[in-house]
Amino acid sequence: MKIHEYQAREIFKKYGLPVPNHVLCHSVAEVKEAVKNLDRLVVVKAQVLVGGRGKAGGVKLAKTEAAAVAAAGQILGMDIKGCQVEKVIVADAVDIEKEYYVGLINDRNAKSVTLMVSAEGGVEIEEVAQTNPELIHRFPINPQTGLLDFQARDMAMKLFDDMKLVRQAADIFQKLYRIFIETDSTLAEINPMVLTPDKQILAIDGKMNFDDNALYRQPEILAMREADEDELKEIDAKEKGLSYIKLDGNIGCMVNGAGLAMATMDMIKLYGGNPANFLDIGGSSNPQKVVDAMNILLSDKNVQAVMINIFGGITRCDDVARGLIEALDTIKTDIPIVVRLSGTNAEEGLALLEQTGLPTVSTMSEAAKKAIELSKR
Amino acid sequence: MKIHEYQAREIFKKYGLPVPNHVLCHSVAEVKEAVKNLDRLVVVKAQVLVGGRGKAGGVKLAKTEAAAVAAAGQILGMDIKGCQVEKVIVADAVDIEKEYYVGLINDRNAKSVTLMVSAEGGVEIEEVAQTNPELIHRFPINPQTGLLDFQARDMAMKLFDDMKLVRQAADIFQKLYRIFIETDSTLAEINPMVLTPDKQILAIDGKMNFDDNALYRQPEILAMREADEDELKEIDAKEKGLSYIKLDGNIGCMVNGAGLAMATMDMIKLYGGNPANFLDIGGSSNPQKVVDAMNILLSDKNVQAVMINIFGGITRCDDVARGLIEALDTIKTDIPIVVRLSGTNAEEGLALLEQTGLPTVSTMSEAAKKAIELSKR
Amino acid sequence: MSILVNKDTKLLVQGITGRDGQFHAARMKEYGTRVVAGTSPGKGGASVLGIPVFNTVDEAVKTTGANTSIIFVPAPFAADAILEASYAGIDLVIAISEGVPILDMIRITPVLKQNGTKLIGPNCPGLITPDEALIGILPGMIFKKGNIGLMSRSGTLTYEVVNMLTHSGMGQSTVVGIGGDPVAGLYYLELLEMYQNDPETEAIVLIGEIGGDAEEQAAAYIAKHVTKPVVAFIAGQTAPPGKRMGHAGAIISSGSGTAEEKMKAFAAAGVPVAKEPSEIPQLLAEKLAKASV
Amino acid sequence: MSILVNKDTKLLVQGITGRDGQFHAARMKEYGTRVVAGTSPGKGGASVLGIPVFNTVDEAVKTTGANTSIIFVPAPFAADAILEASYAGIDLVIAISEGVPILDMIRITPVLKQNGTKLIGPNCPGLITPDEALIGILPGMIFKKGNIGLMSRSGTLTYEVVNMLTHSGMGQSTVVGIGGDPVAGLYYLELLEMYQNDPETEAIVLIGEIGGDAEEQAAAYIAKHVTKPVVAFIAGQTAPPGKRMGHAGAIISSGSGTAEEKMKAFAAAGVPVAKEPSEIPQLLAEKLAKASV
Repeated sequence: MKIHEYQAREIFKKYGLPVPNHVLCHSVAEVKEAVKNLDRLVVVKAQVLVGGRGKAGGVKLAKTEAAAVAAAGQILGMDIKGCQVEKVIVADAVDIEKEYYVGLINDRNAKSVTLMVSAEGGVEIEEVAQTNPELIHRFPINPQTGLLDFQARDMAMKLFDDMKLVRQAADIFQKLYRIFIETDSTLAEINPMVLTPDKQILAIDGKMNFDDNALYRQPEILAMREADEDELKEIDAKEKGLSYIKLDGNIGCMVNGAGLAMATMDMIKLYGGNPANFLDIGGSSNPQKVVDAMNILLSDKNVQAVMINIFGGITRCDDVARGLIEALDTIKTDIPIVVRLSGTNAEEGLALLEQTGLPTVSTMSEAAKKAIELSKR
Repeated sequence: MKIHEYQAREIFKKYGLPVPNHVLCHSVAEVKEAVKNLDRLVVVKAQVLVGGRGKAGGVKLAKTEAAAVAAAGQILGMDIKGCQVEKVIVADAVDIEKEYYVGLINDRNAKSVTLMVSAEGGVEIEEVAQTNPELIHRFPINPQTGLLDFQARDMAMKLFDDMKLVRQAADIFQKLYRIFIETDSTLAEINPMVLTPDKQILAIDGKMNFDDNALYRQPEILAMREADEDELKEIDAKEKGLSYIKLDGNIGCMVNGAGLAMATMDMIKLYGGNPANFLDIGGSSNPQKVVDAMNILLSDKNVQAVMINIFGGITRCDDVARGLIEALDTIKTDIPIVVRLSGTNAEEGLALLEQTGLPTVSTMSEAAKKAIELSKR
Repeated sequence: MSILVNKDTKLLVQGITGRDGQFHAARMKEYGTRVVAGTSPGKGGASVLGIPVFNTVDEAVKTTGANTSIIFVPAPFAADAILEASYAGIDLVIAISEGVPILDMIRITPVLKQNGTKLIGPNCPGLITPDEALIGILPGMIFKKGNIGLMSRSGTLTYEVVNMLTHSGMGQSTVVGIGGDPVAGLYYLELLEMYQNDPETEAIVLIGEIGGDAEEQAAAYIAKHVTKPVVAFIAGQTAPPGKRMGHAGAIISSGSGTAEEKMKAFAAAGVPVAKEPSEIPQLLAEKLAKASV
Repeated sequence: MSILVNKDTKLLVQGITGRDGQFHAARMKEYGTRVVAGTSPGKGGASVLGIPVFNTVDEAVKTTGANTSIIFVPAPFAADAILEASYAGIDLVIAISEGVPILDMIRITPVLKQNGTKLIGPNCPGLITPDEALIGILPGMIFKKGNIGLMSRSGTLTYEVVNMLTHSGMGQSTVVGIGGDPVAGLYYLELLEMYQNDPETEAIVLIGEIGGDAEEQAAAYIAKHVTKPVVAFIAGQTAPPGKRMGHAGAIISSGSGTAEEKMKAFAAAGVPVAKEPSEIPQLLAEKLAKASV
C-alpha cells in the first residue's frame, strides 16, 4: 500500500523527524487561505501516488501570495502519468546546501531491513544505482538488535564529517528505522534529506509503502489508504479472493496461480497477441469466483477475447468445469472465450464443457493461439 | 525505585491488563465520596511501600458505605512497619475461585528477564519457593525474540487447561513483559492473579520496582517517585555522589568503596560493636564529599563514634588526608572519630593527620577496635 | 537419496484441526507420507484421521520423533508456529500459510539460523519426493519417480511443467516449491547445492519469476558450482514494469529484476531458457544427451 | 601465562578523550600496558599521550590490531560501546562504566555470545597481570607478580586484600575485578576454570558479597572441578536483609543470598572463609602448605 507525501510527512513528524511545515489543500481557495500574507518562500507540490511529478510540472516555488495561488491553479487538476491531481501541499521552502538520499527497504537477499544512504540525493538516485553503485552505502540491519547507535553513526559518517551533523543524521536513521518497524513498511525513503546553510538536516520529501499482508495489524496506516481507480479495482478483486492487475492489451486472461498467470500472458505475447490483464483466481472451483473474475475482466472495454487457463491439481478439472458452466450461465457476453483445462481429470472436464459450445483445448499454446485468432475476428 | 500498588495498577491499565477499578483516596472524606451509594463489595487497601500490610490490618473488605468509611478511618494514619499510611485505594472486590502468582524479574544467572508463574498464588509465594520450588515454573526470556506467543501459551498451560483461559493468561504474560521492558523494571509482579467463578482472569494486586540506573530514560516512572524519609536521605546522598543506608547501630562508618564498606561493618560486628550505617564515599578526595558524608552520618542521633576507613588506590592517601583535614575544619562535633588510612602514600597521609589530634591507625581491625572503645566512653 | 525428504521423514502437521490442515493431512497420508503427529493447542489428546494431536510441538516431537513439520495456521500466527517448531528441534519446516507479514519473516530468520532449522516457504506449495513423501498441497498424482530435480517460485506453473515432464517420461527426484514471498527460507542456491550433491538427481529445472535477483544469483552459482545439466524458465516476461517498490526496490536488487536480465544471466551461465513451458522436456533431453556424450 | 591479559595484550581505550579515559590511559601506559589506540567519535586523527585516536572501533582494530578494549564512556552509552567493540572483533572488553541499565546488559549478552566476545564488568575496576598489563583503574603499585589468582566483586576491598597479600610476600598471577552489577560478564565459574588451567596460578582467592547466588555456584563448581587451593571472603555479613528485590528476588536466587548461606556453601566445598580480610594470607599459606605435602 502506498501513501501520499503529506501522509508520510505526518508520520515522520509524529516520530520526531525534522520536517518543514506544510498545509494540505484541496482547492485553490484553500491555498489562498494558506498563503495569506506570505512572507517566505514556499513550495507547492502535487500529491499523487506516482513518481515523476517534478518533471511533469507538479512542483513549483512561490514567493508571493499571488504566485502560490497561480501555481496551485496550474497544478490542481493536472494529469500526471494518468493520475489527476486533487490535492497539493504548500510547504515551507528551505535553503539547500546539499542533498542526500536515505532509504530503508526489505532486502530479499540479506533477509533483513537494509539502510541505504548516499551523498548523491535527489530524484536521480536510481540512475546513481545503475551507474555508480559504490556511491550508495548499504547496511543490512540485524532484526535482533535493531539499528545500533554506533552503526547509525558509522553510516552517518559516510555522509558527514562534522560530528554534530553525524549525530543529527544518525538520530534520523534510527527514527526512520523505528517508523519502518512499527508501521510494517516495505519502503521508507527520505529523498532528499537536505543540509541547510545553517547546518540543519531536514527531511524534505518522504515516500512510504506498506506491507499489504500486515495491514490487519496497522489500523492507523490502513485508515490512510487513498486508492485511485485502478487500485480500487485491484483491492476489490483482492477482497473477492482474486488477484487482478489491468494491462493495455485486448486478450483477457483468467488463470489459477500467479506464476501460471504470468506464463499465460507471456505465451499470448509469444504468439503475437497482447494480454489485457493479469488475473489469478487462486485454487478453488467456486463458481462465484469465476463469475466475479469474469465480471472484472469484461469491465475492461479493450478486451476482445478471453482465455481461461486452468491446471487442475488438488482441485480436479471436472469440478472446475462444473463451476465454469454454472458461472457462464449467468454471464451474458458476446466476447469469444476459449477454455483450456489440463491436469487432474482434464478429459472429464473437457467433455463436460462440450455442452457450452465454447472452444476447448488441452494445452496452453493452443489456447493462446486460439484466443489470438478469436480476438481478430 | 519502588512504586505504590495504585501506581502499578495505573501502569497495568495503560497496557490493557485486566485490573478491577479503584479510586485513590487521601482522607476519610475522599473515601466517603468514593463509596456514595455503595452497591457492591469493595476492598479498602493501605498504600505503603512495604510488604505485609494484609497481616498488619491494612486491607479490609466493606459492603456498605458506613463499613468502607470505618475501614478507611482505621487504615489511614496506621503505622505499617514504620510507614504511616497516607493513602488508601477503594477497589472493586471480586469473587475468587483460585489465586495464581505471576512475576517477571531480572535473572542474574540466566542473564535474562525470567517469567515465573505458579498455581500457588497469594502472599505465601516466598514460602512456596522455599518448601516446594517445583511448584514455581520459570522461563528465561530470550531478549532477542521477546516472549513468543507459543512460549507464553506453554507457561499459561501450566496454570490452566481451558484454552480460553490459557489465551487470556498468555496475553497477560506478554503485556506484563512489554511493561517490564518499556519501563526498565527490575520486578513486575501480579500477586495474586485471580480466576473468577465466571472464568475471567484479573490482576488483583501489582508490585513494580524499577532500575535506578535507567530512570534517566524513564521520565514517567521517575515522576511517580514517592520516597519516605529514609529513602529521601538515600536519594539525597546519591545526588551528592554518596551511597548511604541507615542501620540501627551506634558506630558511624565512612568508607571508600561498597565492598570495603560492607567489610568494615562486618569488622565492627566481629569485634562486638554495631554499625550505624553503610556509607560509601566512592573514589575521590574531594573535601566537600567528606563534609557531606559526615553531615549525613551525624544526622543520625544514635551515632556515638565514627570510623573513617580509607584505602588509597589511584587516589593517594596524602590527598585524602588533606581533604579530611579541610573537611574536619568545618565540622564541629563532640563525637569521637578514628581514621584509618592504608594503601598508596598511607604514611604521608597519617603524618599529615597528626595535626588534627584524631586517633589514626593503619589497619581495619585496629580502627574497628578503637571505634568500639571510643563509643563506650 | 533425493533431497530434504524421503520415506523416513516423520511429519508433524501444525494446525491439523483446521480446514486446510485436515484436508491436506489426509492427502499426504494417502500418498504414503509418514504423518506421525498434529498439533492444535487445546485439542491435545484427540486424534485426526488416526493421527495423534498434541497441544504443543515440543510434546509432539518428544512423543513421536517428528523431524519435519508443515504449517497450515493462518498467516498472523505462522511466524510463531515456525519458531515453535524450530525451538522444538524440528529440522525442516514447510510453511504453506499465505500472507505472512514480511517483517515477521525477517524477525525469525536469524533465530532459525541459530537453531539450525531449515525453512521452505512461506506461501509455498511444499515439496515432494515421488513415491516417498509428499509434504505440501501439491497434486501427488502428476508426479513420477525419476532423476530430474525441480525448484520453482510458482505453484500451478510448477504442476504444468511437472505434468509435461511426466508425460515425456522424465520422472523427478525431488520437486520443491520455494514460494513467492520476498523473504523466504531455502532458495535456489541452497537447493542447487543439494541437487548437485544428490546422486539421484541427473538434471535440474529452475522455474523463476520476475522480481528480485535470485535468478541472477542462481545463474552465477550454476556457472561456478553446478556440473549437472540445468534448464530454466522465467515467468513474467510481459509483466508491467510499474509494479515494483519505488526507487529502493530497483536499487536493492542491483538490477531491475526483469525477465530479460534474468534470461541474459542464464544465457551467460550456459543455461538454456525455455520460451514456453512445453519446451522444457526437449531442452532437458538435449542437455542430458550432450552430458552423456 | 596468567589469564586473560599479558604483555602481548594490545589495548584500545574507548572514550579516551574523556576525563577518566585520558587519566587512566596515562596510568595504564605508565604501568607498561600496550595501549595501542583510543576512540572518540569525531576526534579521529588526533593523538592523546602519543596514542592514536580513531572515530570508530573498527578503524582502530584494523589499523592497530587491538584485541582488548576498555570502556570509559558514560553509562547510557556503555552498552553500545561494548557492542561496537564486539562487532569489530575485539576478544575481551572491560567495561568500567558505572550505572549501566540492567536491561541494556541483558540485551547485549546474547550478541556477545554470538560474536564470541568476553566481557568483564560493567561497574568493575578492571584486571591486572602484574608486571605485564594493567587494564582498569586499579592502583598498579600495590600488586606484585606471583602465583595467587584473585577475583572479586568489590573494588577497594580487593586492593585491601591484594595489599595484604603483597605485604605477606604473596604475589599475584592475575587479579580480576568482576564488578558488582546484577548482570555482568565473566563471573566466578568462568574465571575458576581459567585459573585452574593456568600453570602460573597456584592458589585462588575469591572475594564475594551478599546478594545473588554466584558464590554458592562457585562453591559447588570448586568442589567438583578445582584442585588448586581456594580461600574465600564474603563481605556484607551484617548488611540489612530488607534491601532486596521483593518476592521474586528471593525466589530467583533459590536462596536468599545471605552471607551465612554463602559461607555454609564454601565450608561444604572445603573452602576456608576468612572472618576478616587480614586472615586471608594465613589461610592461603596453610592451604598451600597442605597442598604441597
